[in-house]
Amino acid sequence: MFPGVDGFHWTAGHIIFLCLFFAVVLTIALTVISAMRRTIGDFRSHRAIDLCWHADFADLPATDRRCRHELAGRVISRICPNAFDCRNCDKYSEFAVLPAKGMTHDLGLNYSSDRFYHRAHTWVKPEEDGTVTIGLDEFADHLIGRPDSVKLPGIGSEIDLNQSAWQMKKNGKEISVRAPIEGTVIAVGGPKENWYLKLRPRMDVRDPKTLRHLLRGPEVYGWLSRELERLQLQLGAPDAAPTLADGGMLMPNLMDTVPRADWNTVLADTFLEV
Amino acid sequence: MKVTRRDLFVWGAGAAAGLVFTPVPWKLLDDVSIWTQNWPWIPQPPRGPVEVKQSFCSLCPQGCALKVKTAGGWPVGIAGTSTNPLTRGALCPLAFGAHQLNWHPQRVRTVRHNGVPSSWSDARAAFAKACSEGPVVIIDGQPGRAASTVLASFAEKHNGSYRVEMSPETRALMPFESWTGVSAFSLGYDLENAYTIVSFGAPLLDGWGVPGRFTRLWAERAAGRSDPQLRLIQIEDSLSHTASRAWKWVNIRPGSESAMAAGLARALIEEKLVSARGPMPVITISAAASQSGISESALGELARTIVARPPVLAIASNHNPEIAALNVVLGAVGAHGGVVRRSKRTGKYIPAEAQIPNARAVLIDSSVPWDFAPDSNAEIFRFVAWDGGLQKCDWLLPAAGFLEELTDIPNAPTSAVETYAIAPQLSKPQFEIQSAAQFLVSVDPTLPTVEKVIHSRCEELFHQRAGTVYGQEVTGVAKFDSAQKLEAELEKASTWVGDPPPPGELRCELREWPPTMIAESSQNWASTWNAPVLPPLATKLYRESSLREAPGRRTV
Amino acid sequence: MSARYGMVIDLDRCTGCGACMMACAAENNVPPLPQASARTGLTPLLVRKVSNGLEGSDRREVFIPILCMHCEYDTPCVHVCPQQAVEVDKATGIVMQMPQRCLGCRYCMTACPYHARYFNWWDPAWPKGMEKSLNPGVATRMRGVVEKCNLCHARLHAAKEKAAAAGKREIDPADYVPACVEACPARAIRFGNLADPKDPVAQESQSQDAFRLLAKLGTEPKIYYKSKEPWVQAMAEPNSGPIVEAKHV
Amino acid sequence: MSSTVLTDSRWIARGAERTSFSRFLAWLAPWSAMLTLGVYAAFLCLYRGLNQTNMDNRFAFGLWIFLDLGIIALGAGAFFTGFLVYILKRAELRPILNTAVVVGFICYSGAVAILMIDVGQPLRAWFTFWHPNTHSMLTEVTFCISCYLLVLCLEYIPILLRNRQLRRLPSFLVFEHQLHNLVPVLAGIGTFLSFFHQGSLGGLYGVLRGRPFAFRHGFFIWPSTFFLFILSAIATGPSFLMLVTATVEKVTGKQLVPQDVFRRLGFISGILLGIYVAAKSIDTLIWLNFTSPAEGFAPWTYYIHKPFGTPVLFAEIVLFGLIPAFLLLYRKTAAHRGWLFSAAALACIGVLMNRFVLTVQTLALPTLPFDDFLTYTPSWQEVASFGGVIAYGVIVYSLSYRYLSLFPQPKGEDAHVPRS
Repeated sequence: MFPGVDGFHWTAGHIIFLCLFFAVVLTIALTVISAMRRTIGDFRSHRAIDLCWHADFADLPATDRRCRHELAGRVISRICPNAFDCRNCDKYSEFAVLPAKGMTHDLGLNYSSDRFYHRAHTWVKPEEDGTVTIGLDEFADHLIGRPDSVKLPGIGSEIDLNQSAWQMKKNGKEISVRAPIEGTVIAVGGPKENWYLKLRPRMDVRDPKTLRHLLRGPEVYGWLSRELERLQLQLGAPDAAPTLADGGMLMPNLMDTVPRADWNTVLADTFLEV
Repeated sequence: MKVTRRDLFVWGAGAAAGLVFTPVPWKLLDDVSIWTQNWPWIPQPPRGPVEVKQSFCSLCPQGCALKVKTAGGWPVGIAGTSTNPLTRGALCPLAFGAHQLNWHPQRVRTVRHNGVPSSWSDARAAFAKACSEGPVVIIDGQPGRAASTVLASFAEKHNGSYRVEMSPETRALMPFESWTGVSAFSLGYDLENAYTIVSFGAPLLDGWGVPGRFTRLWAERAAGRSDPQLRLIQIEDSLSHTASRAWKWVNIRPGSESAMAAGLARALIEEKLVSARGPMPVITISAAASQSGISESALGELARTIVARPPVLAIASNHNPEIAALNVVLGAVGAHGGVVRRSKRTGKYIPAEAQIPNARAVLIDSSVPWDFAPDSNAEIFRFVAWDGGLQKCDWLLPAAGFLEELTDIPNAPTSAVETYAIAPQLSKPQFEIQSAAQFLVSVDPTLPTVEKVIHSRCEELFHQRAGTVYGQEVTGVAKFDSAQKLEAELEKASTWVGDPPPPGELRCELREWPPTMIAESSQNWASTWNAPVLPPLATKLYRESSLREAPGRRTV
Repeated sequence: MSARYGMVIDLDRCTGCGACMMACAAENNVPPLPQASARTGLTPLLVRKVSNGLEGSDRREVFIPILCMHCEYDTPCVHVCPQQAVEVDKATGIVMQMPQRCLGCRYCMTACPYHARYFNWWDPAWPKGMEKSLNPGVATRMRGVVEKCNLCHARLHAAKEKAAAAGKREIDPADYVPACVEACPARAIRFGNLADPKDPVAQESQSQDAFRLLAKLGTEPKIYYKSKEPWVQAMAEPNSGPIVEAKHV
Repeated sequence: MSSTVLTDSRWIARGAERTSFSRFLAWLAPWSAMLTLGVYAAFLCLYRGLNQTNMDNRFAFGLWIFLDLGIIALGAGAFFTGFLVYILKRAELRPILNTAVVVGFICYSGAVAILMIDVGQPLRAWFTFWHPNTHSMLTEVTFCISCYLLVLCLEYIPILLRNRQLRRLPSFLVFEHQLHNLVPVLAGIGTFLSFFHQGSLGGLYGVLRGRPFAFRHGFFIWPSTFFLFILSAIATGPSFLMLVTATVEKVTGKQLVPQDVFRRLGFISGILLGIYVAAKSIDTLIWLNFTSPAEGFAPWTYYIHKPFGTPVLFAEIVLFGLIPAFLLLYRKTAAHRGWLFSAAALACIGVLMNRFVLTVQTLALPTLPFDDFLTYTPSWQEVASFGGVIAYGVIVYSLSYRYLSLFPQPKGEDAHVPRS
């Protein structure tokens, strides 16, 4: 078949056959190679991060992928088509003008209106100097209480939207917190300070578009109430009492008070882990 | 210029790509493939120069001529010698695997005394002691050889007795010996001139006599249906190979060969189908018919068929006087195409009996079939190349295997002419072996050695000035100008063939009809030779084909 | 000129002695494996005993040597071998098997209507020392490959070398005779060049009572049989007459 | 600590309820034992040689070839579903795509493994690529199966990389994404390859001029069995997928795919099966009346040897061909889950029976007039390695089902409606 192979004679059959065969093998090889090359390309041009988030988002259960406007009651039912990226969502402005069917009763949790909330239970607080502060919201605080350990990024390190901003450990459970906004770390706090990171965002926070992808006002309540329902279901009836006291008060430090719950799932749901 | 790592990388990649378009990687791959095709650890044939030599097979009394291919001094292939007048290049199936017998697992490798390894000197001492204490019986399976002369003369000198275990073919001729006074070893069948052969269970096509003689004859003159010149009528109790190929198969009851022969004789005489007048068989035709399980009419018909194409010859598978008597009735004895006398020699031998009373020792030559089991309390010295097992003998003495010693080849039983040949040794012995003759010479050095006897036999042949030598070319003995020349020619495995004796000098009268004897069952290739084992290939092929069941020999 | 080697086997002459099988096995270094059976053994040439199916005195039996028929046209085994381990030698018409290239897939064995191909189910083995008695002209085969009759190709090779040494282009027909042909004491197996009209075997193959097994398959086998017995001739075609292989009892 | 020490929940996709790890291990245990025995048997066959099997010179092919042909036919669902989804854009079949790929991967890898034991010289397998005989159907099979197995691996990788832990490595996730974009190309290639080797597996026996029971005429270089095999394979592949999915639904007690997928598959299966039965009948008639007599074999002689009588032929074409085709197509029975799946089962049995008849009966029947009908019983080594492949399949599928998301998560409706 090749030079120097004894006892082989070419026939037309060989030519047709081998052409087909090598065509097939070549196509397969090219497919794999191009897939690899594209992968490398994605990493070069920072699209990789975005791709990962999109892949994760696609695998989130539908309940986690509701559109903010549904949470606010502006539309009846809508699944977010572009991975919570309201910044360039053509429908955003169209729905934003609709009146919110507000359920703004107090949930016993402190969600101040000057903060912007991410679905992975972090808040962003824009400062005057154009930087932003990031922290865990009350809901997450009540679940975790005081973490056993916190692993924060170093000053000057870049963090990306929806990617892991910092990690925590509690009762042997790994918790990875998604970043609500992209930027450079300029200061690190911790559980005691009630904030975790100070960032210099990539974009100007005074531009309203910069924080548009985060929840505000009525959306927050719609979202939270759903989260609380979920939590109640997950912790189960017997533990309901300590979880949500009368009026639906969320008890602090749940991970220690309700040890028998399936915390893997709870945490995964809470922090949008796939 | 400065070479960066990148340059090196690019250069390497380019080189690799370029290499693909040279034959180098492909050739390498192909060599690898060729290498993986060869397994060095499987057995390989011997190396060494390949030669073709001539000799004779001594594994049975027929002594067929062999063309032996040797490599590195070992026989690696057997074929027939087409120039040989007796075998005409034909052999029995076993001969083609005979060269593997010397490595048979059952080969006797050392002297064994009651199963325990011993030495030749001990055996010699034990035998000498036995001789001094009492009579010895020496049993030979193939008389007429130089070795036989040694054995016989030893027996003579040490008041022993020399007995012969005869082949079935010879036993079938024994009745004629008693009626004509001519040794059965000087009688033969004139098959070539017979037109009808009636075989009573004799395996004529399956291990009877020299394969090259009758099988060839049959193939040329009888095979097929085209007006057979030679009619083979097989009277046998089963559809043997011979029966299935015969012109006519008469299916009779087991053991009724004698009755059949007698019945036929009676029918021939009563219906006046034969001119010869002889004593009338006692058995009636109806009795013969009922015994043999065929109808009277069929028997009469058979009698007529038999004499339809004379000359007719009846052949028994073994010693059977009534079948011999049928030949007398048919007038086949001493007649053209009948039982003939092939030589003047009148060497009569005492047949060996299993019972051997008052003998101190029994020495059994390796030419005696393993099945011969002496029933005696004498000390038994058995020379044999292969241990067939299941037999009691005090001394088991390793004899020469296939082509491992020089020997001479006397007449084949049943041959119509006298023959003589010398079988050179072609295979080097792998361990210390001795023939019975050598052993006896070492016990009594005054005896002549085999070589001497052969030498004197050659001189005798030379002085008789009769016969012809068939070698590369055919030469009359008269043409040789010295006995040495003749011997030299014979040592090249040529065959001396005596002149056929004038017919009709064998007279035979029957006074009364002989008594009935139950014939022994017929043989085939696998049972007619001396070795107690078969070539492994034969065992294998019998097992893997439906030709016949692997014989009851020890198998590898 | 290219030869077409073939055989005419006279079944009326075959006595079923088995000399051809012995000679074949010895020539081709077939290992005598005790564990092999009639269905797993190696018998490149196999003499089969066939009867006319009748019992008693009417029963007739015939012996049929079966070997590779060296089919000339659309050779079944050649077409199926995935890696060219089988091919028809253009110069001789011999169907050649290359054990060194054989994958052991046994596809050719399923393709062969004559069951004339054999698989090495075991490693080749001989009793201690017996390898000294092997034929130097033929290499032993390893376990896991298919083999079959190649008309003693080693002998053809030797004949060619002899002719070349003598400076001749054509081999002397007397120098190339397969082992089974040489061994047959009844001269029932005859070997010759079917492409040569003057060759007696070629002429015999065209005779009245010559026939081939399964000729209707259209593979043009080059092994002919002949017999004057009608019931034997009937075997040229399957499903005709009560022909059964005689079982040894 | 609420969670038990021995848990694999971190590997199970979030939101997918799976049985407890210990119960899963208990489920795997017997299969692993079966697999181990199979591996041991395979080792014996490779180390001591094929004398470990009960095959012989006349029964040169045995249980294993039947296994290969059988599971490859059933595995045809993989390429055919890929073909329907990516080439014909039948999106409604997407839910079973992953399971189809896994089933295909199992069948083909299993078949290749068995083939490697079946040949006498596995180390020489590559010679086929080195001295290819383009006339041989087996060459075609070897080429296509090895290439297609590669394709299946590539199709399997994306499913694998979406595992909950593996996806944490960004490069994996991105590669998966990019490869997934290219899967249609692979599906195309796979279709091409499968088309040919399914056919060539049929051709394998159809070309055997020396075996009049199997020999068929055909078009160009391909005997009719070439096309019949393709038909029967794509006809039963979907049926087999239905059975597998339904079995998983039974075992897990969940509804994994929308029921109309089953009906759709059943319909496709039914249509193709109908065509196959028609073609097969015509082919059989031609063979009985022309092909076989021309080779000198009276057709009735094939069916005088029990147990391979004419009932086998009837069962193969009518009982396991025509009837399931009808059941799958007739609206009333197709709508009824029980009928649907028993029909699918019948179809699968039918294709297995077809492969069995072609491989085993062909070899059992005599060709020479003095041959006799042979039988053969596989040795324990053969049966064990057969079982090993089945165990391997179950294990791989169980692992895939547990740790990869073979079936889509139940998703909410995607409509968006303004309130006013």
